[in-house]
Amino acid sequence: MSHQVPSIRMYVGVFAALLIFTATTVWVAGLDLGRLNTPVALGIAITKGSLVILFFMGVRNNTPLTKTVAISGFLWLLILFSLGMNDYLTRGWLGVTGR
Amino acid sequence: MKEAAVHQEPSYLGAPYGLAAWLLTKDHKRIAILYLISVTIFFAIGALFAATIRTELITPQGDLVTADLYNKLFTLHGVVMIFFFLIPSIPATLGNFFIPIMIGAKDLAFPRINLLSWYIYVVGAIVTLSVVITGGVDTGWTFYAPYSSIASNTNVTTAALGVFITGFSSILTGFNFIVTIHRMRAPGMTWFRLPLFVWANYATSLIFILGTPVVAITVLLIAAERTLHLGIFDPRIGGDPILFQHLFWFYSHPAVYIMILPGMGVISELVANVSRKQIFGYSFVAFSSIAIALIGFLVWGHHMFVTGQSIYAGLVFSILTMLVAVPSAVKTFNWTATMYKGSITWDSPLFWVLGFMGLFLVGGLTGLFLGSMGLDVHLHDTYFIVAHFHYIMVGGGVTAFLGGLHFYWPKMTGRMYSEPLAKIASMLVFFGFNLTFFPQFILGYMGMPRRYHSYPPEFQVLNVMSTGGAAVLGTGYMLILIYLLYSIFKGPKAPMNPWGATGLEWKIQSPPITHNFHETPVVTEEAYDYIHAPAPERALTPVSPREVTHE
Amino acid sequence: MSNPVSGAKPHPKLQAHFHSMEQQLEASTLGMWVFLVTEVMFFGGMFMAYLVYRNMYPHAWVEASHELNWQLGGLNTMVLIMSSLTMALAVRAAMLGQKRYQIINLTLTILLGCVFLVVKFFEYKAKFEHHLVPGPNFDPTLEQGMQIFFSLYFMLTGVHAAHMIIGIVMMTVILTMAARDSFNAEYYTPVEVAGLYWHFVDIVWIFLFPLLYLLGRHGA
Amino acid sequence: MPSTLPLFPSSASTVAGDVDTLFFFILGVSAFFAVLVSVLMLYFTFKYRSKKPGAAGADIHGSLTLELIWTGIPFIIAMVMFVWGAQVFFTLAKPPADAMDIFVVGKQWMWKVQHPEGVREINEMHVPINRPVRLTLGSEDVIHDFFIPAFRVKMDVVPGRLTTMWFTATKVGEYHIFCGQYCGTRHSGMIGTVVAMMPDDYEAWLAGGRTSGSAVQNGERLFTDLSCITCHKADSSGRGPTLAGVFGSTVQLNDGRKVLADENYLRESIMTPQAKVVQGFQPIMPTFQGLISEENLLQLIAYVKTLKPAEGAPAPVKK
Repeated sequence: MSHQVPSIRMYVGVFAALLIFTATTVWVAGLDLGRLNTPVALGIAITKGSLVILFFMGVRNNTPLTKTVAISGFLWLLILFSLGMNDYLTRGWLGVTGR
Repeated sequence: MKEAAVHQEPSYLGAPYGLAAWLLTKDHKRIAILYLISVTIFFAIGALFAATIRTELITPQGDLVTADLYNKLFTLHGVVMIFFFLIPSIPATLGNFFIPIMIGAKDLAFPRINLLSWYIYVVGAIVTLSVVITGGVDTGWTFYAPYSSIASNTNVTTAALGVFITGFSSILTGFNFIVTIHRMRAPGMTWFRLPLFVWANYATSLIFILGTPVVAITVLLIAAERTLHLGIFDPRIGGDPILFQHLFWFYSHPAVYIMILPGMGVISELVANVSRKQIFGYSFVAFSSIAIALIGFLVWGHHMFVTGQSIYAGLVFSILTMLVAVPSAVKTFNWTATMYKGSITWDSPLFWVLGFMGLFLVGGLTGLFLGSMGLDVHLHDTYFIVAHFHYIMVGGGVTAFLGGLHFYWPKMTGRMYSEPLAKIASMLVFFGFNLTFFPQFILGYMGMPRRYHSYPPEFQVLNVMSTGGAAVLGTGYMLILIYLLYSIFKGPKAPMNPWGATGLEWKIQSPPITHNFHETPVVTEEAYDYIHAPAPERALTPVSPREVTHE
Repeated sequence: MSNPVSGAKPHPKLQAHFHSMEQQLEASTLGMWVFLVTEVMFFGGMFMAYLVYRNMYPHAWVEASHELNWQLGGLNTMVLIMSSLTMALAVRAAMLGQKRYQIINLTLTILLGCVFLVVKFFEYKAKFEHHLVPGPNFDPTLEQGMQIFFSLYFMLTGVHAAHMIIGIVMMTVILTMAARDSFNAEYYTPVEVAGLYWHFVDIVWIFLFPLLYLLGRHGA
Repeated sequence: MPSTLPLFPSSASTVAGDVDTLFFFILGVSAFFAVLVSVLMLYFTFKYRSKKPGAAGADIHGSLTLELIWTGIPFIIAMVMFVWGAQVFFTLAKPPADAMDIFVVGKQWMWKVQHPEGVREINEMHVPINRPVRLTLGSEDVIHDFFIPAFRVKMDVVPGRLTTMWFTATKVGEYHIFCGQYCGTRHSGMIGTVVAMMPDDYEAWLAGGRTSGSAVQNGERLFTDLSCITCHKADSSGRGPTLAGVFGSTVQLNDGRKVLADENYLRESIMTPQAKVVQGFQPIMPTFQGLISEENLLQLIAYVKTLKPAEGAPAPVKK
């Protein structure tokens, strides 16, 4: 942990950014972007989450170990999603029912 | 003897006395003992279920117990053995006791959380076992939906909640270990000077924290389906039961490595000690533990080759499964090479090492049969699987646990047990185990499905052999229990280093003082430096008044 | 890892098995981060189910999302973001040993957490009245995929709300400790660690909001 | 106790030999390594037995060459096993085009078998030898698993979808059918017998069986009784898409996706009709979940599969 105390201004800035992103995601959801709706919504959510992790939770100034730990959780989630969806998205490719 | 006692300082076992002092202790060693007592009790309960199952299977007709009771028996056998014995067996007892000592710390990073994890474990176990009184649970330990969610009319919800609660105990143990290993190492104790037991438990802890929460939410979903009438795996509203299997095995396959990795860690310690030699390829053995833990997360779908999972997903899981066999092979070869040109000590630890190797080899190699998709079709859900995982978890895991227990018993209790009895017991266990489970491989290839209460008569001979073997195996375990208990009261006092082993744990008195070390040790040597290791001190020799820390 | 400074008097909050306050704080924050990884995976299981069924029943997902009140969801998003800000400020105040600011910010955090739960309560109540809660009161004519959606919706938001309640209890304890002068610039570990937990619960909601509420906004 | 001690299952299908060869290959490799390591360990144990207590072993730390060798060789062997296993699996998974159909429904705790000609059996399945048989499997309740050890084939029977498996029996005889996936109280009673017969005997057996119409005829009756026919007309005038020629075609859905209309698509369209709505149609079809048994469902699907577009009529999929 660094012993530098972050400024209030930084916190308020991040807070403002989060509010703006919330408004953006609501606004964007109202537009029909076709296939892009979900990626955009998720992109904004990831940005917001990263802001909270980096600034509010102080990972930005933290040890490499903490950074690794923080990333690994999401990495593992990705493993669950990708290998799991690998089943669902390839069902029926063989053209044999139930395979 | 008397003179030796003078030099002994009060150990962690001594003051403060009393039940309250034990139940409220924050000392990792006492908590390890609490865990040891509890896992032994659950092992006995699980073994009792197993004995009933094996007795039932002597005859092809289901005549000893009803089908319903049989299903409840194997379910509870699985649940108790896996969640309440195998998973905590080595990490929560030997790991809890020795990880802080091995790295030169006075305790785990979070002693209170350590105690909490034991209480959570006990509460989870009581909740789960309460179903024995309220009517049992018959889903199998796998809780497969939709049987568990909509079909079974037994006490699934309670059992699921018990497993859910116990999951937190594993998580807390795992995160305590990880933080401790990262942050509490003594000066000079670099990562590559850590005993391999610590590496193995570190790898295990990764699985605890990354996998356990997924199974926790999965069984919670089952409980919610039953009580709140949610429908997430319910095929009647378009839910997919196979999703349950994905979520379940995402944890439960890595959980298999929870049961074997710490055992591999124990064996690494023992092999180095019985060979009185530096472990061969230290870093390869260390990293293979991490590799097993990480790749272990990528292979869960090999439980699902014939469940209607897509064939392409099956291919990916099959190739990754084959990959995870490699680090296990690397470990095995390194252990063998360690014995080359060693100075092999024929004490009881050697017997456990050889027993482990024999059983683990068979267990590991039969995994190849199952990872190979075309063959798995035939073997899936037969007794071949039952034999395979018992070879890994009981043949490998429990043998390693017993080996570790015998190796560290003098340090933990300050007493020696009977060497000849230990050797006899290890051989009884080895032969009993093989007689119990080897016939099951043949049964499996012949096609006998698992979880069968009655079976066609042509399978009888092999089943009778298996039951006979179980009796021998049970006798072996009983013998161990008896002489270990006897040693606590009547065994000769243990010296500081009965095996002449390396490592910080052998440089402090047996049993250790409450804070392990008087002063934080400074480590200057690599692990397994047997060139400079002291000779074994035989029991009954007075405890040498050497320095208690080693600076 | 440094050796303990011999001779110096140890801090009263230093536990016996640690060498220094720094080691103690580092261990605690690392511990919390590791714990949060398990939390990620805990919610991850449900997000996996979400992913599978959304891919399987895209139409039902949009339809069901219409039934949710995105205005209330959005309001709650803002409430939680604000509570994250006050939480961060409370930790900052703790670092600086500013007791008064710390207490004010902690109180605000707790209050905002309660506001979130109250809003959530009214959302649940409305769902119940519209027969959208699985169980005996469930609308059986509802399209099958939508039934799964609502099962997941209640599971996800329910578990999240449970985390909020735990967080509020935790913050109340911290507040009491703060009021009793338990913390100072050298020792504020519990505030820091509880703060990490609170922010995590906020992050979960940041994802839940678009994934559950905003699907049906366009083309409605 | 039976006096015989069989140690190996009979091999009575075309794939059994492939599976057994793979088995013996892996068995051979495994036995080699098991013996190698065990013998080495025992040899070292005796050869290097400590002469004096506390003597240290040789100062050996490791060898990169050896590590690479025993990482590389197991890796290569494992990959061979993977490729070979995958090859056998594809053979087991993909039925030949000319396979005859049999429908199997698993139900706690029995197997209901239905031949296309209409003959039904319970816990028995008569099949001709030397002719590929394709089983379409459905479950009424929980997950079951259809397992014929002598044929080395097995497939889970999953509620909410259909699965398939196939085999060609090669030897006349009776073989076990087991339920492989634990399914409740009488799981071990959910067993049956495959009776593999000479093709002529099979035909004779079929002819002698009592039937209430073939599967397709029953399906056609259901199609009328359940009023499917009011919306799914032979031409494109109905409120639902015409089903003529739909099986095996690629269907354009109203959310832009394209799916292959296999048995599972047809099943899903009956049980969860809103999941995939054909382009140009409204999601108005009610679900038949709970209204139709799995057996009837299979008959209905068998019927829909026979529907072919009329001569000259446009293909139904390209609306």
